[in-house]
Amino acid sequence: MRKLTYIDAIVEAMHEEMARDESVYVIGEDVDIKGGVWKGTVGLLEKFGAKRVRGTPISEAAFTGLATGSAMTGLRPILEIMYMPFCYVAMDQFLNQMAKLPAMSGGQIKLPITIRAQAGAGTREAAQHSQSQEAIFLHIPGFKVVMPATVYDAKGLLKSAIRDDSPVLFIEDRNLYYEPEEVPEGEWLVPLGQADVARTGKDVSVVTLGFPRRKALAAAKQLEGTVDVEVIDARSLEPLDMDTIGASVMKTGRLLVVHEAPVRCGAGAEIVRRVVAEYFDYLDAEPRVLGGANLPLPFSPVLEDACLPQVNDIVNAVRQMA
Amino acid sequence: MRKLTYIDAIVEAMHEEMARDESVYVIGEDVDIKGGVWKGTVGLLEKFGAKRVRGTPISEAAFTGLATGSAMTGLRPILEIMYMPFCYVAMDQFLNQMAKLPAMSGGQIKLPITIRAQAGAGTREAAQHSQSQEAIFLHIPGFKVVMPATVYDAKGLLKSAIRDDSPVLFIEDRNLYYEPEEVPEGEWLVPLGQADVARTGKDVSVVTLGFPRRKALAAAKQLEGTVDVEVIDARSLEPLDMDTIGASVMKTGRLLVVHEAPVRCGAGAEIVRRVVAEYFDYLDAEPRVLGGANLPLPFSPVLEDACLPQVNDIVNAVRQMA
Amino acid sequence: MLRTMLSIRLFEQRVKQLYRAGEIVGAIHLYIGEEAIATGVSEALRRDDYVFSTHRGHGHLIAKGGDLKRMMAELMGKATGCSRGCGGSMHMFDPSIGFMGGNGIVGGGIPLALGAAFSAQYRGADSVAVAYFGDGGMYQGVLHESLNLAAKWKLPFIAVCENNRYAATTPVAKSAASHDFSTYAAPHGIPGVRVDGNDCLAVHKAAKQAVARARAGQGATLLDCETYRVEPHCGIIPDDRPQEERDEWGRIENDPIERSRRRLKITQPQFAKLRAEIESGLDEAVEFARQSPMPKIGSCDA
Amino acid sequence: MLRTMLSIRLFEQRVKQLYRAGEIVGAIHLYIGEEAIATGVSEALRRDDYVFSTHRGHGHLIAKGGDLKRMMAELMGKATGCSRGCGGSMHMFDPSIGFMGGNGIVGGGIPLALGAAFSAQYRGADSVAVAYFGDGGMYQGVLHESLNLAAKWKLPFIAVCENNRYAATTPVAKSAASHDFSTYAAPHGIPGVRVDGNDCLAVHKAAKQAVARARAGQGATLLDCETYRVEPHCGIIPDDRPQEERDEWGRIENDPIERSRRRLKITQPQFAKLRAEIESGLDEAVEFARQSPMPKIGSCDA
Ligand SMILES: Cc1ncc(C[n+]2csc(CCOP(=O)(O)OP(=O)(O)O)c2C)c(N)n1
Ligand SMILES: Cc1ncc(C[n+]2csc(CCOP(=O)(O)OP(=O)(O)O)c2C)c(N)n1
Ligand SMILES: [Mg+2]
Ligand SMILES: [Mg+2]
Repeated sequence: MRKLTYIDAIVEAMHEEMARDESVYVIGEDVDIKGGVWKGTVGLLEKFGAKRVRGTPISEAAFTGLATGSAMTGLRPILEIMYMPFCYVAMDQFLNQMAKLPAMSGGQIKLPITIRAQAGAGTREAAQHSQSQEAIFLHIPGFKVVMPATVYDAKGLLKSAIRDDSPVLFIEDRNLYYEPEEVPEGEWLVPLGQADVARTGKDVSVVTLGFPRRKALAAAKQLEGTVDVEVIDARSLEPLDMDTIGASVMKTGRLLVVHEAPVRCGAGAEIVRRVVAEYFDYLDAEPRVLGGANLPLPFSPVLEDACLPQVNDIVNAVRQMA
Repeated sequence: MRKLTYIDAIVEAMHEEMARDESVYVIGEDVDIKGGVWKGTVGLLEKFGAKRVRGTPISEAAFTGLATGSAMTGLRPILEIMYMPFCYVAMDQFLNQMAKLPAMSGGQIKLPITIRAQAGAGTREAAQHSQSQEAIFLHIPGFKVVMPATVYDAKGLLKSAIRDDSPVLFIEDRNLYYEPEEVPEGEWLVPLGQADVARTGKDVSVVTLGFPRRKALAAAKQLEGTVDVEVIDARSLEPLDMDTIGASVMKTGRLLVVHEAPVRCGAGAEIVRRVVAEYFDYLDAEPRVLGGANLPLPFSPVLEDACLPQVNDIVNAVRQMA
Repeated sequence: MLRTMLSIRLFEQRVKQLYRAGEIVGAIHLYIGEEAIATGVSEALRRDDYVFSTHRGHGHLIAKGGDLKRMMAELMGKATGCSRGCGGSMHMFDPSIGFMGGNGIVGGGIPLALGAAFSAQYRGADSVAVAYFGDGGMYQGVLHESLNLAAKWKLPFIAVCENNRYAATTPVAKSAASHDFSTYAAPHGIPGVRVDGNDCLAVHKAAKQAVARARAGQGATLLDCETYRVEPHCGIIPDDRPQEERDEWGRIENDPIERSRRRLKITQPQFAKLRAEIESGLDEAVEFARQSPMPKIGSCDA
Repeated sequence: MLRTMLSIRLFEQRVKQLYRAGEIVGAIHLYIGEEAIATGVSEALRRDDYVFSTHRGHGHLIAKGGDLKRMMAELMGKATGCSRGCGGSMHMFDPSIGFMGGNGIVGGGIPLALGAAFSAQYRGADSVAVAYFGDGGMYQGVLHESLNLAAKWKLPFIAVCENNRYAATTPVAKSAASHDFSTYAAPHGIPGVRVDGNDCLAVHKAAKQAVARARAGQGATLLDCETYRVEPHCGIIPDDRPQEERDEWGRIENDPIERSRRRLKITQPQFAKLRAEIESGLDEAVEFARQSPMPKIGSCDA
């Protein structure tokens, strides 16, 4: 075992995949200048040259379309969006083009694109720099979506995403970037579509998306002795590992989903819908979603913290249902 | 009573509101040329002049932003988006700007904007011209959202939308445009946030969004004698009239939501989430959502029809749950 | 080029009939009157060059070598269609000949073409990529972003504006501050060329230069091709353009096909023979489309 | 104008200290070295003119007459902040003086300003609207769409590019095919003016002309103001710009404040006095911010 940070795991995954396949290249703002704003492309320019590490002007619509067009003609872009809300500037290219071209062409077009989008909240950067968008990319058909919450998953899922032949949205959380965790040496893959049971328990199933995995584990620890919490990190939202979630609910009869996006029409509502549709008879209490507040994230630290699900909120929600 | 079409009801609402308030104006592509592509602005130019009826170039991002900026400074735009998927071209202006400015300004900015978006499917216009997006505008905080399915509601909700001081997304269905229905003379308002019980019944609650109201009523008719279906047209999705939906579920114990958008993370999932959270003990069967297929809408008529919930699908779904 | 132009014209007239008869449904945008543009451009292209088309794309595909049978089948929503019935008029695809699809979003295909140009450069191929768009596309910001990137990265990219004076019902003069779109190239330091878009030779000449530049690694070009949309915008939209304007453009001497015929000194009997050949190909195409099966449910789940 | 520029400079230096000390958090983009632009522009504006700002907006607000106390309180996330703590550095608002907000999206504020210009024209007021943006904003298509609309509709709109040579860590020379952004105006038929953005008089002169044109109903202007970002892009990003370049721009003769001081023949003692006055205002502002309460939960639920 060795220690690696989440962002370095991402860099490592790209190094390996770019070495493995000449058609993989990286494109985004500042990616070719000292490893970019987040240090997410460190060393790539030096190793693979300016041809394969393309810093762009602030033209998200154009370079997202460019990435798509290059994928239509044989390349495998890794497209970096510096902050996830900047996707909106390129939304036609994401939702009308990238999402639809494979289907509209009757399957003649394949789009092996990985979108690395930096997300996360709680960093006091206010509403236009912090917004979870996984639900949008889940609702509009055409994307696979993953949200790694550990260093191990960051590397393993990114490699799977790059090798996948359809657009995969890889959502990173900047709050996880720089803290090292233990990981193995060498290469590994984490397949798309597998949840991770982060903690087993028998009383309540808590399903998390991204960063809240940590908070749920902390809550589970606090609740030890009173409620035995199972924490399932969904990791992959599309495809979604309903088998693992269902098995847990069959055991506990209680479901809480935690994510940072607003609850309304979020991924939590979708998981509740599916659990209710497929496991209704196993439920002993109403499934619940704990999510972000239903408003644009405010700047002031006290306000921002109040808008995001915290460890205490999870503890309370679990207590109420157990 | 008199007969009026949905599109003429929309025109009438705008006539009345523009006459009532000088700050209301209309902006969009072709709106000043013979009443526009859909005949949704007929007569406005003649009555109110070119100042208040502004045909634009195909620059959705710029004129959506323009509408927002004008609302920040005292006007009340009615912004027409010719086909709803064109919203994506202007998505930064919708989701980062319009949605967030009021909150980011600490409430100093009010945005009395009505967005008229023409939606609907089944018209063989393929994926880039047919996509329901209500769930996106529900998920990202900052909008009220209505989806009228009758001529009466089209006029009444549009007038309420125009008078509202926050951005209201008014989703029209082109399949409803040109068929006359009976309506009263003169003015009326339909308040935002009230569902319409389109048909009372005691066995199953069917909640519809937009066009499927008709299909649900047809299905209910077919089921007469076997299952007594209550059809609730949600009309307003935000605010959502949970009282009416809840009262119905308390009576029937069974819920089916029908919409044309894909099911995953759609408005149906949200309604299920809320019903489960608030009325779990009243449920006698698992609530279900019947929605569009989970793919970009194909062109071929046989394929497109198979992707949308049809009367038969509703009949079957209700039978299964009753 | 005359044959290509005439094929497009007759294909479109057939489509119009079939649309009126209800055999073709959906939104159909005809290319009648604009045939010289796609024809002149494609004459300068190779099979391994890329074309990204628009909502008005039948002509672009025919000029690139599209199969009339599979096109007609697509319009009828059949399994044998060039997009297997999944795309329809606005979304025909034939990647095997570099035709990378129509686009229902005004301007939407422009950055995709940029990507194909990027890809060619990346792979060291000397293919070029063409993005067609209407005058309406000039108002979409992504065009300007794309011109900047194409210029800066010296991509083999050719932006072809089909300036037919109208975007749906809105005339250029009402929307554009500038009346000469070729001037949009100047700030990016790439050539902008205004061309008589009803003269296939003029278009071809300009396209040939642009393609040569692009293949030689000298970068992008913007062509502004002046033409006129003879038909209404789309099936559903009534046409209210000034009669004088339509008469002027409707003059037989302005017709791209007739201009070509006269220049080539093709006699009317020769022309009639050519026409008959094409019509019989179209008969086959329509028959093929009619006989083809509907796609199976689930066949578009890419 | 010297006082305004110095207020901005000293405000920003104070912010930098407080940010280092952890009293201010979040993303902070300092305006140091660019003071002449907002100052020169605002000197040409009235209270009822509109300003739409960027992520680097403190200077724009101060120049428009912003209240230092409420600004400092906003940066500390307090209830008394000019956005009640809901916006922070990138989203300060003061509609009462026509300051319509910063914007975290590069280019995002441009069409909003267009809307304010539209609104003024609609209401028959002779107010004008200014959109600030960086060189990075030149790469966003919405700018070009906005210039076309502003030109076509003759809106009282002034587009001010603060061309500080860098977009985050990317130099202009790497992104822009063109090096003179004022040329972007030409295709739209509006004036494009390149200005020495470190000379408040030059900026003011150009802005005055643009404002006069706009008020007279003659439409829009694009100003390309050349300047330099003295500080790193943002707190979190290390600075790797070439030392020679920084030395050149760092020369005291290039400093907008020093240039103004010399021109006005303000002596060092006079200058020190001015400085002290401003500093004492800033002391008050910081104190006010520190003493202010945190906002109540729910207070941003607009
Ligand atoms: C982004 C977007 N906005 C609006 C439309 C609706 N629309 C389809 S074609 C068209 C006119 C296009 O005009 P132009 O680009 O000149 O092409 P032409 O039809 O003249 O060939 C419009 C407004 C669209 N498809 N996409
Ligand atoms: C659409 C969008 N893309 C990227 C960013 C991230 N970002 C913030 S500021 C900035 C650089 C902006 O450069 P410029 O416009 O020149 O303004 P400056 O910072 O130099 O004042 C970038 C890339 C953003 N905020 N919005
Ligand atoms: Mg046109
Ligand atoms: Mg800059």
